[in-house]
Amino acid sequence: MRFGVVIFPGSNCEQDVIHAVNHLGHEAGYIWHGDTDLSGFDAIVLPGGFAYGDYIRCGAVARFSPVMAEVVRFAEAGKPIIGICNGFQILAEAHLLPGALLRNVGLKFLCKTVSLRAEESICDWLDVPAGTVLRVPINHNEGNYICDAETLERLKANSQIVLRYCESDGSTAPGGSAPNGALDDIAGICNERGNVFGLMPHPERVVDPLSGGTDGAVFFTAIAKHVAEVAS
Amino acid sequence: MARFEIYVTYKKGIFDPPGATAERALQNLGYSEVAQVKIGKYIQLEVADGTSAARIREMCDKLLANPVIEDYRIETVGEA
Amino acid sequence: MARFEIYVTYKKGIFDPPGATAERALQNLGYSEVAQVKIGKYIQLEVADGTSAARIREMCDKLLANPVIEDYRIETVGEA
Amino acid sequence: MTLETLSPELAPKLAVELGLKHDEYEKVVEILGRIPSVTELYMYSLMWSEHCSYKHSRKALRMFPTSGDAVLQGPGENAGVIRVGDGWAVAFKMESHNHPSAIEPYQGAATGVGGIIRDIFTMGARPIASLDSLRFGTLDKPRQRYLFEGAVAGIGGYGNCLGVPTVGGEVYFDEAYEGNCLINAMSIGLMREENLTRAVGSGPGNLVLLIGSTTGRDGIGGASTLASQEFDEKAEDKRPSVQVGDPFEEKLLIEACLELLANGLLVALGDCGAAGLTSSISEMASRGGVGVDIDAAAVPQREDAMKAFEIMVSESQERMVAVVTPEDLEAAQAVCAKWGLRSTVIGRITDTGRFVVRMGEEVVADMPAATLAHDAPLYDPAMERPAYLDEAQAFDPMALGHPTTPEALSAMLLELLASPNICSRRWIWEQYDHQVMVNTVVLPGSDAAVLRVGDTGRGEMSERGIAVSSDCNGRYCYLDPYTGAQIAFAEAARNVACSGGRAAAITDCLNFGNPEKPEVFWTFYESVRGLADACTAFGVPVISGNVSFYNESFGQPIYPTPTVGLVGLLDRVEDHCTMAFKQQGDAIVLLGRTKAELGGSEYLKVAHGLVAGKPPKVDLVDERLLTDLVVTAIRTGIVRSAHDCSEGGLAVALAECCIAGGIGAKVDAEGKLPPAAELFSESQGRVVLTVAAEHYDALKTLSATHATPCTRIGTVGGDRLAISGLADVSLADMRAAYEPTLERLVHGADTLQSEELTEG
Ligand SMILES: Nc1ncnc2c1ncn2[C@@H]1O[C@H](COP(=O)(O)OP(=O)(O)O)[C@@H](O)[C@H]1O
Ligand SMILES: [Mg+2]
Repeated sequence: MRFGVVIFPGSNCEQDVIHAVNHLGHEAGYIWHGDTDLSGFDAIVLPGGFAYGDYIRCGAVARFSPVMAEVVRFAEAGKPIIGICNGFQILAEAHLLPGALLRNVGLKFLCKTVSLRAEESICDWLDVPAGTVLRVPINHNEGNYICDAETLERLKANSQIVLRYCESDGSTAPGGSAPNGALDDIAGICNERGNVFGLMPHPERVVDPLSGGTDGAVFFTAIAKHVAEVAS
Repeated sequence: MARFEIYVTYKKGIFDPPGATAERALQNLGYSEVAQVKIGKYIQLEVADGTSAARIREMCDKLLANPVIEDYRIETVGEA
Repeated sequence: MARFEIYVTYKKGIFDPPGATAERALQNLGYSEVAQVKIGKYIQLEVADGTSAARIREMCDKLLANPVIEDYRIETVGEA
Repeated sequence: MTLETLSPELAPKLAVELGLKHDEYEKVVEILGRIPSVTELYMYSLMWSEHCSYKHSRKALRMFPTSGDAVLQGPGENAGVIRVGDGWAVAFKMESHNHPSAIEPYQGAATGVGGIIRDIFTMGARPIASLDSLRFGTLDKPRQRYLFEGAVAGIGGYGNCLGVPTVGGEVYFDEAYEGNCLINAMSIGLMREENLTRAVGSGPGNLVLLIGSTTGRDGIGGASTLASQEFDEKAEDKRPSVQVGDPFEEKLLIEACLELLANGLLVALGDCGAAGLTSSISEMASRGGVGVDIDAAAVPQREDAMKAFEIMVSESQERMVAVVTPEDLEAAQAVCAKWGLRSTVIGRITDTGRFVVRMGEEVVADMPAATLAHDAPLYDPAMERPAYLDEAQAFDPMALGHPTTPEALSAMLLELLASPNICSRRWIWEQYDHQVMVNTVVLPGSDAAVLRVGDTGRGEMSERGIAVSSDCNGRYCYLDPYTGAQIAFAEAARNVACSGGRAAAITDCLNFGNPEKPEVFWTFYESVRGLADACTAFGVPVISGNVSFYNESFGQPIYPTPTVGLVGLLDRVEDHCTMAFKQQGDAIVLLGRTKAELGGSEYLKVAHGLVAGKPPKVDLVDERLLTDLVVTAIRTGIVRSAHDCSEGGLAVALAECCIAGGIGAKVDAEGKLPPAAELFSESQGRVVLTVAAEHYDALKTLSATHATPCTRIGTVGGDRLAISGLADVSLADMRAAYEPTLERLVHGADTLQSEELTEG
């Protein structure tokens, strides 16, 4: 089992993902955005950061990196892809996931630990029962998820909403629980096939108890388990 | 050199946080006559002479605007 | 309702990192005809009828533009 | 040679306009043996400015102890470096960006962060953490809110994009900073000892490579307006001296430079900060005792018709200067290209010892390179003890009327918790990515941030940690600069100790008014003396720093503000500690002793609107014993929480431990002092610790060996902070007072109000 972590110019969480994955006992390697060979990797992570400075729009330039054509092929092959924060934004710009991420409603960058509720979804990259509440940090300026009404209906009907922001007891506050204004409190979604998963929170920041907690581990262990199952 | 100007705005129905905030801020500052503020992008493009508007549209579709959330309008300004 | 449009751009001599990035990105995408890209703000303002241009200028100076680094231009668009 | 010099009439006039004193101009003429050219005059005037030459401060700074076993690089380089252990080293430095931020807070603060971070990776270290030390006027003024909000957004905007966590800092609001805010930024970098790089140019024939952004007219400043009027037919409109930062370019520079150094492709590396190419190149040349030959025309320019002097002194951001051998040029440029960075050969190292600047074929400057960096005149400014001090120090705060009833004291405690100088800083640090690199073990909101040491996700990790804090209470320094500077040090040492770190070295940023005023210079000198004595007493060296003078508005100087940035070491990062009360039943212990010291306190300001009296006394021997004790106790594993007493005194310290832990406490008052003094006195040398009740005796014994008073004052538990007979407040009320203040002050009122926003 080997995770591949893509480095775009301006990515800045790639080493955190590698650390997290290694900490959990799995192998990982870096993939330069100009590379086009993904053989040797069982899962791809698009990490957080500010690819191309987030200029024009978050993810707008990065989606044209040479590696992205291969990422699309990887997705079409049904293999696991996870985009974290800026990685989610890139997946959205590349149309591997529907919708877009706008500026946080408060117009402030937000770095804080929030509660997330795992939803009943077709994405297998989350190794907890639906309803589980996880504590995971967010760290973004543009995490305000939006899509048109039709898309939202489709996401719901097809169980593509993987994670929602919630209160610490798993409930939703009357005005919504998203700290960034995200539509329907959406924190993470997957594609129709369930193998491409994008989320704004940073699970890689909470796998090592010394630096924050362990609630993020389930995101990576789920993928590892799946890959092991497919292999056997 | 030819010059084009591109105006990128949010699609109808898409909430625009900076616009909404500016609207509130102006009203708080006493500009009660303000009804709505929308903030988009104003892109000035300098390209080689003879570049067609179709080429510019391509650049917008690909990179300068996101068709999922944004509309754009192109204006030819003339020589630079 | 009256409508105004405001174009905010960096002052001459101020570096525009998003513009420079867009320029390079377009060239890398094969648009070698692109010579320069500048990215500013395009603000659409809807205000009560009879609001004077001077009022709008005031709003720009106070809030909508940063006079230290930005210039702006106001256009009257007419009724909304 | 065809060097075109200025006319004998114009040269001295321009020199004065550029800020050179007449004697300094004469010295330039003497060095050159002729009248200077325009370019030369610009280069000297900038290199000999206060900012670059430290001409008013350098002699005083010699009081600082700068050496020690752990010091790998002391002051004099782009940053200082200390050994951490196991082959690891950290580079750190603090710098001010006060004046640019007062004009444009977002960009000023952002480029301040960018500048200090370049100083760090220039040394071969990967930037791993930043801190910001901020001072503004009070937030009831719209302009102050604008500055505060903008500066915080700018610091976050830049650091977040780079992926360097901003892990701590401090902020004070006081009228004294209304006309002159302070934005000090500290950066810390991590490296293996063997990768330490110095900006020493060498090897005649080697090439000078400029990496990164294009060069524009940014930051050339007011003088250029005059120059263009004098030398241009048509004067250009006054240019903004504000620079816009490009953190994306800087991120690429970090990665490319570290890769270049790791591959051994560079002979030397320097960053372009103040005075741009002139300063980075002349410093490299003078350190290496070599000459340089630069073609200004080769520098990639972003504006038309730039003059050589503009190119040489431009402060365009995100540029680095490297020296490479001709053999390595291709490989070095390939690394730059991989990261999408421009790299251009702009000159070469020579053996002449001269700094020659050409514009194409034409020589526009030719001077002994070392004279730029080293021959600025040094001054012994006149000093005079300020007249205000006698009256201020004679004031006796105990003679005032103070609250005595539990109701009044409880209300006062809540009022202090809500004071902008004490309240939660969450609103600030939630805008900063404080976790990226996954090494932040103690997050902002406790005493000092703690970071794990290791090359996360790239290489080796270690068990070690560092703890960092920046501190300075300007009111104390105003009331007694010598004592105030020592308190800045002592508080930083306590903060670091409470997190488990042993003080190792400091950096500083000395913010003062106009040094040519004897009263201002006296406060500067006394502050430096105080800080130097504190460092000596602790055996802690100063390894880098920065002086910012001329922080005045309408002739009124700011409070003397010598900010201290202290780095401490943890042998095992697991042995860290936070301020939060952890467990019901734990014993609360006060180390140190409370005295009736309300002078310069936050209480005096909040309750009586006064900044007066003598600041608390500080005993450096006691402070050192105390911090040793706290670190030792934490290492034994018995300490559950530790928090030092600073602004707001014991009551506020206890309240902060309760709020952080989400649990209350029952405390017995000693009853020897008047109640307001017992609760709110800011006596130094105190720490509130908790241990499990059964470990109290062990702590008591340990304290005795450190000659530090150790008193059990209460027990953790419940949902109120009850201080017997003096104050009794609920956790909810304390939270409601402490948490929302900044957010309320910034957003609650009609922010961004009218003309006040842009004036002054
Ligand atoms: N400007 C700031 N930026 C980031 N963190 C800050 C800032 N100001 C304060 N903090 C953090 O808030 C906490 C409390 O700060 P402060 O009240 O200055 O503590 P202390 O009194 O212990 O020095 C610390 O963790 C500090 O690092
Ligand atoms: Mg403290």
